[in-house]
Amino acid sequence: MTEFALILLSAVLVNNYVLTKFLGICPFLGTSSKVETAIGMSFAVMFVMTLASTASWLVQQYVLIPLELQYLQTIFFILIIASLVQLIEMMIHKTSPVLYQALGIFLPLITTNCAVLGVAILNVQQEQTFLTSALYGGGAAIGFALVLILFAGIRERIDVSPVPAAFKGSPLALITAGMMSLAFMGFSGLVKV
Amino acid sequence: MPAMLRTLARKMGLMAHSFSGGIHPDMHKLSAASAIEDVGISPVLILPMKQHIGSPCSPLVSVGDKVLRGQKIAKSEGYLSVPVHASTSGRVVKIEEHAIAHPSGMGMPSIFIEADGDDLADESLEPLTDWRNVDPTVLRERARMCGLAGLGGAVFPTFIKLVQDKRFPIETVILNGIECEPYLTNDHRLMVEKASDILDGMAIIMHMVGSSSGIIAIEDNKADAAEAMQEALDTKEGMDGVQVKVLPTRYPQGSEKQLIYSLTGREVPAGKLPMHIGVICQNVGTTKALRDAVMLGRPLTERIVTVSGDALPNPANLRVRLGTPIRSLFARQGLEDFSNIQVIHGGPMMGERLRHPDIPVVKSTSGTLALSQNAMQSAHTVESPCIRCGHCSEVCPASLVPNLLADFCRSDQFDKAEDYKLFDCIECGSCSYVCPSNIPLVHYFRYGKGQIALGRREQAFAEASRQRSEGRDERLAQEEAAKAARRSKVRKTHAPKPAAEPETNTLTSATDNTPAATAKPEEKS
Amino acid sequence: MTESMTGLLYALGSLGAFALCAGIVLAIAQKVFHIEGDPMIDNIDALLPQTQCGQCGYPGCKPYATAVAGAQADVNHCVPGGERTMLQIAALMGVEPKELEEEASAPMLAFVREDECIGCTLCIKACPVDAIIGAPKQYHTVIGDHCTGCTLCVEPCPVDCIDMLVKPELIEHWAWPLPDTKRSQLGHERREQHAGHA
Amino acid sequence: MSLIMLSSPHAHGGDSIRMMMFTVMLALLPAAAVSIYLFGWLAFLLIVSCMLSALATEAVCLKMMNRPLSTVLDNSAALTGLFLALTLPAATPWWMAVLGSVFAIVLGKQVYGGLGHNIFNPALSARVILLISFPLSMTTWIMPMSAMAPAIDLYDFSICATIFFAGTDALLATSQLSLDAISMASPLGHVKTEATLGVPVAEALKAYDYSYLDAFLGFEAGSIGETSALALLIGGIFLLARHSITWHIPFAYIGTVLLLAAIFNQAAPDQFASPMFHLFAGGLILCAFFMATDPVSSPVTPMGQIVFGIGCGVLTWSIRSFGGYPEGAMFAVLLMNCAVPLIDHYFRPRVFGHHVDEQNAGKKQ
Repeated sequence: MTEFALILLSAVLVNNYVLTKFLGICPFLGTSSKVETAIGMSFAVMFVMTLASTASWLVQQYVLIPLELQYLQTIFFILIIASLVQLIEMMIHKTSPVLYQALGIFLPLITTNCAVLGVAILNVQQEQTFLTSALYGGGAAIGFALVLILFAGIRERIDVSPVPAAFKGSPLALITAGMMSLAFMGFSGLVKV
Repeated sequence: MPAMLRTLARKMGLMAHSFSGGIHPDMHKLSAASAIEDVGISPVLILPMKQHIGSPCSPLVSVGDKVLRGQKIAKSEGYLSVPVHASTSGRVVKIEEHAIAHPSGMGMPSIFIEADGDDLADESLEPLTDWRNVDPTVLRERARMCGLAGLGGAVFPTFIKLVQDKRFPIETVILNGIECEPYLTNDHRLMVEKASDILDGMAIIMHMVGSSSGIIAIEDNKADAAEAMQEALDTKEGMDGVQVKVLPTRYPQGSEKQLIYSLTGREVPAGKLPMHIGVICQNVGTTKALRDAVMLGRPLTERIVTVSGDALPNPANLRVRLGTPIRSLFARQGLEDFSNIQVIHGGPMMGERLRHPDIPVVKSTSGTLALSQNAMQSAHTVESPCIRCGHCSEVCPASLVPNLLADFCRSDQFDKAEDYKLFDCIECGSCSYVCPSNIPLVHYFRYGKGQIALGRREQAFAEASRQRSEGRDERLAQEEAAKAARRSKVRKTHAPKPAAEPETNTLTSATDNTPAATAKPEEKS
Repeated sequence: MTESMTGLLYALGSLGAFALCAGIVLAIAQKVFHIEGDPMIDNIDALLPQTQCGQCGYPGCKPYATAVAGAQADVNHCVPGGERTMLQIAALMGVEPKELEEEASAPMLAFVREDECIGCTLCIKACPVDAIIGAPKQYHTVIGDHCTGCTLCVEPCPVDCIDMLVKPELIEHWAWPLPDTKRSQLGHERREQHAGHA
Repeated sequence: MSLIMLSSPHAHGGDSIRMMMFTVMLALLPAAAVSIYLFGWLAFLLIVSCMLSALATEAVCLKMMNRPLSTVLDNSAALTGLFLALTLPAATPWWMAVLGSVFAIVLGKQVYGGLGHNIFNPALSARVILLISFPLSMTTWIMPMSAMAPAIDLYDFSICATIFFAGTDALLATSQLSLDAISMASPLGHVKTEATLGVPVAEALKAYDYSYLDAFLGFEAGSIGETSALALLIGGIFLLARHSITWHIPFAYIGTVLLLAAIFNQAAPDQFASPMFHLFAGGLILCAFFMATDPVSSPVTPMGQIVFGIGCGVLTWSIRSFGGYPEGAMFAVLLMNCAVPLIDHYFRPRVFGHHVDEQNAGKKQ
């Protein structure tokens, strides 16, 4: 039980994919201009990440290893992720056209989101069990969602500030992300997994 | 958490109810000791066509007409409205637009009456001295006919509140003698000098709404008023259910919903009226005016006005006929030169700054102030950035978060402003008062409210236009189909027909076929 | 040779089979999450002022909304809507706001000079919102509360008896402007007044 | 007649930003005085250089952005400088102090649009940047003058000037001293190091010769302004009395740390330090009363402030007890700073007149 909690904590805070591994920066910057959009994106990523990490584990264990096709790992994983993204895209388009519009290009781009593929591949590399890989994927997704939503809150505030012209938009977003990353360094060593 | 503690303390009886927030501004009650003086009748009285909240009136008299004091000279249009009466006898000299106390500086159609000096009264309304045996609905009509509106400053038509509704039985009548605005002392003096009349008015209100208990609320900086009211209460018959309650001084205690909470511990739900929780609240001045309307048959033609301010030599409380130019009141109290003077209509916290003193006293004129340039300047210095100190949320009597609201208004994020309950702001000004950055928060809120109202009007208009346009498209399509059908019939029978018919159709249907055209005329207003 | 061939076959076969499964799942999902029409059109149409003036180059508000939703038109063509409408549409569509091409004029009202009107009904037919009433050979009148100020009635009038007037501002509709952080303060006002006197 | 709109109210209470900032500086006086008593000229030089460089940076930034220079004197930049100085170790060389001040003003504040718009506490962000960039310098604690036998005389200006301008190494090179002789571990650092070796907390503290009284008075190693709990508490109470801050953040923050420490200390005294140790150690009191209450980077609403304080408390205690860094207070405040916009949004007070139906129904009976 403690082990599971630690895995989760590690994935969410200590080894946060965005702020300590610097993966998935593109959607992190792209979909964080509004909290609502960020929450929508978070759910999309959570869905894809969790399912992708479990599905890829299954594929790895029951298809690739028996057939000795590990070298096809990346292609298979991308296939899984791409299908999942297609699925969530249809779901969002149906349920919330406004969110669909707001996420725009970043929704299909989850496919090539290195964080998602990263989780799937790291899971396999770390030789996780089915349960821990699901947990790890979920934790990473929660961590992504956490910082994305926090960051969106911050950016909404920055948007109404008289930021010097040279720093408007991405420059200040990057500086802020850097500061957040510094703050997250405080978690280093918190969980030794 | 603090709210929880407070509720707990209250339940244990450790603490009286008290609205949250509030401030303790310098009260400057300069005229608290000066007795009410009558200023007489100004040679020309200017009566704007709207002196209340609601729809404006339309004139009943024309230029040259002779009028009597108390004669109805403008009739109310619509339910939420009360008529305007001549405040002395004389002749109507002109009816045209005149400046009023409005921040836009826009004028209002007004009736100008040249006083003849005789001050003859219109005595068509008979006094109802035996009002206890008069049906409340008759008294209510009397309140409307006499043009009564809340004299505390909000000028909400009084008769609307004075109603018996079986769904909402009134338990408590609250007499608002709080007068929490700095400088103003008109209610204070009225309570000291006319306590008995005010109690009569209160008895009438209690009779009208069918309630037997009442509270007279006075702040503790007006001990003499509380004493006078208590004394009058002790000698009055049939007022057993009424008590005087002295509350600790705090702005904005006089605000209706805050006062009700302080006295009863109950909140008037947002968007509801006090009567929905069994309470009604009337200002002491209004109550006295109601008594005069009922017992003397006298419409509202005068009120008490506090003339004060740090730049005024002789602050005073004056009994003034409605329509008297404010400039003449200042002149009477020794102020002629208005350079370097800022004139305020009302109190310093919620009053409007006037561009010039050539504005008539109206029903809402509880006071008028001449503030020195320095006093004004300290309140309106250059705005600094918000440092989010949170003092504004601490003092907000509505528990809003003013600094965030102001951010949203400033950046035109009106959806968010509404989500943060912008419309629950009572514009009391406490937030601006305490702001260390001198941010004109109330100004931002007014901007936001105005823009939202504008947006809603535009949206309603666009919706109506869309319906009209769709109705038209549909009609044209039908006509087109009908025409085509006829044409094919014509082709079949080879008998040409005159095609004039559809033309006339268009014209009559222009108004008939469009449900939106007639269904929603008020949406635009 | 054969071993690598079987390996290749396995690889291709499994990949193909997997892709087929994914394809079937997605095809089913496509059916389940099928959407009729484009809900964005109505969302955009709701933001437009419904003047039906055609200044955007489309025959009315709905056609323009359709064009914007289909990404065939820019968000900045609605003249009467002004900047506010443009920003709202841009936010809804998730695109960058664009400069307006034309400044919106003050809200206008059409007014028929009745003594010159010959009762030809041409303006009535032109009005997109049925805001003009009248019958042939009778004076026509504009219902002020319905007129959107689109000016479409001016052109067809053969005797040129329709004026566009600025909509009068009502005191009830007056709204506070933003406090101007640079000018709203009293000190500046005095300084400016003094400058004005000098 | 003028067209300028002035909305009510036409009265003002007279508070100003400058006064509020000045009050906070006044409240920091006791702590600054203790720091000078403990670290002599080193503390003095550090405070002066940080404040001056902060002011200079602020002026340059405003000039570059064409904003009115008058706001340099609103005391906010000076306060940031003072804050930063108080969180630095005594042996910080001048260039690090200046660099820190520049970071604080430029990256912490001005890039966000200046006063009132920063997301993170400027002084703390600069402190963390310095900690990450110069981990050794930022964790080398010079022995204070209150130590039994201070190896160097910090009241001697020339020694301090050498350390400050030429660095500790320059002093060590000229004198016969080693770094170990003039520096000591902070209590938190000592406990953390020992804990990794498996030494129980009580024994570690005994070896350190730890006393609660010394910790309370501030006679221990640490950043120059954070050692004396007493001086900081005097300042904090002054701020509370002057209504510059409210009780919500400091009480929630310290309360949470104490509570967590008490529970875990009861459960496993060998592994977890006592609540009193946590209270007096490191920057907890400085952060709770001065850093976390920085109005710009903390929530506005009382409820939000309590949540913020609790968050800071949990993070501080967790990082101290489990994390890689001995002190978590700075990280905790910065981390919670990230969450402020969301806290502000989700912990708003109940607006008067909303959701009152049950309450009214209850009272009617």
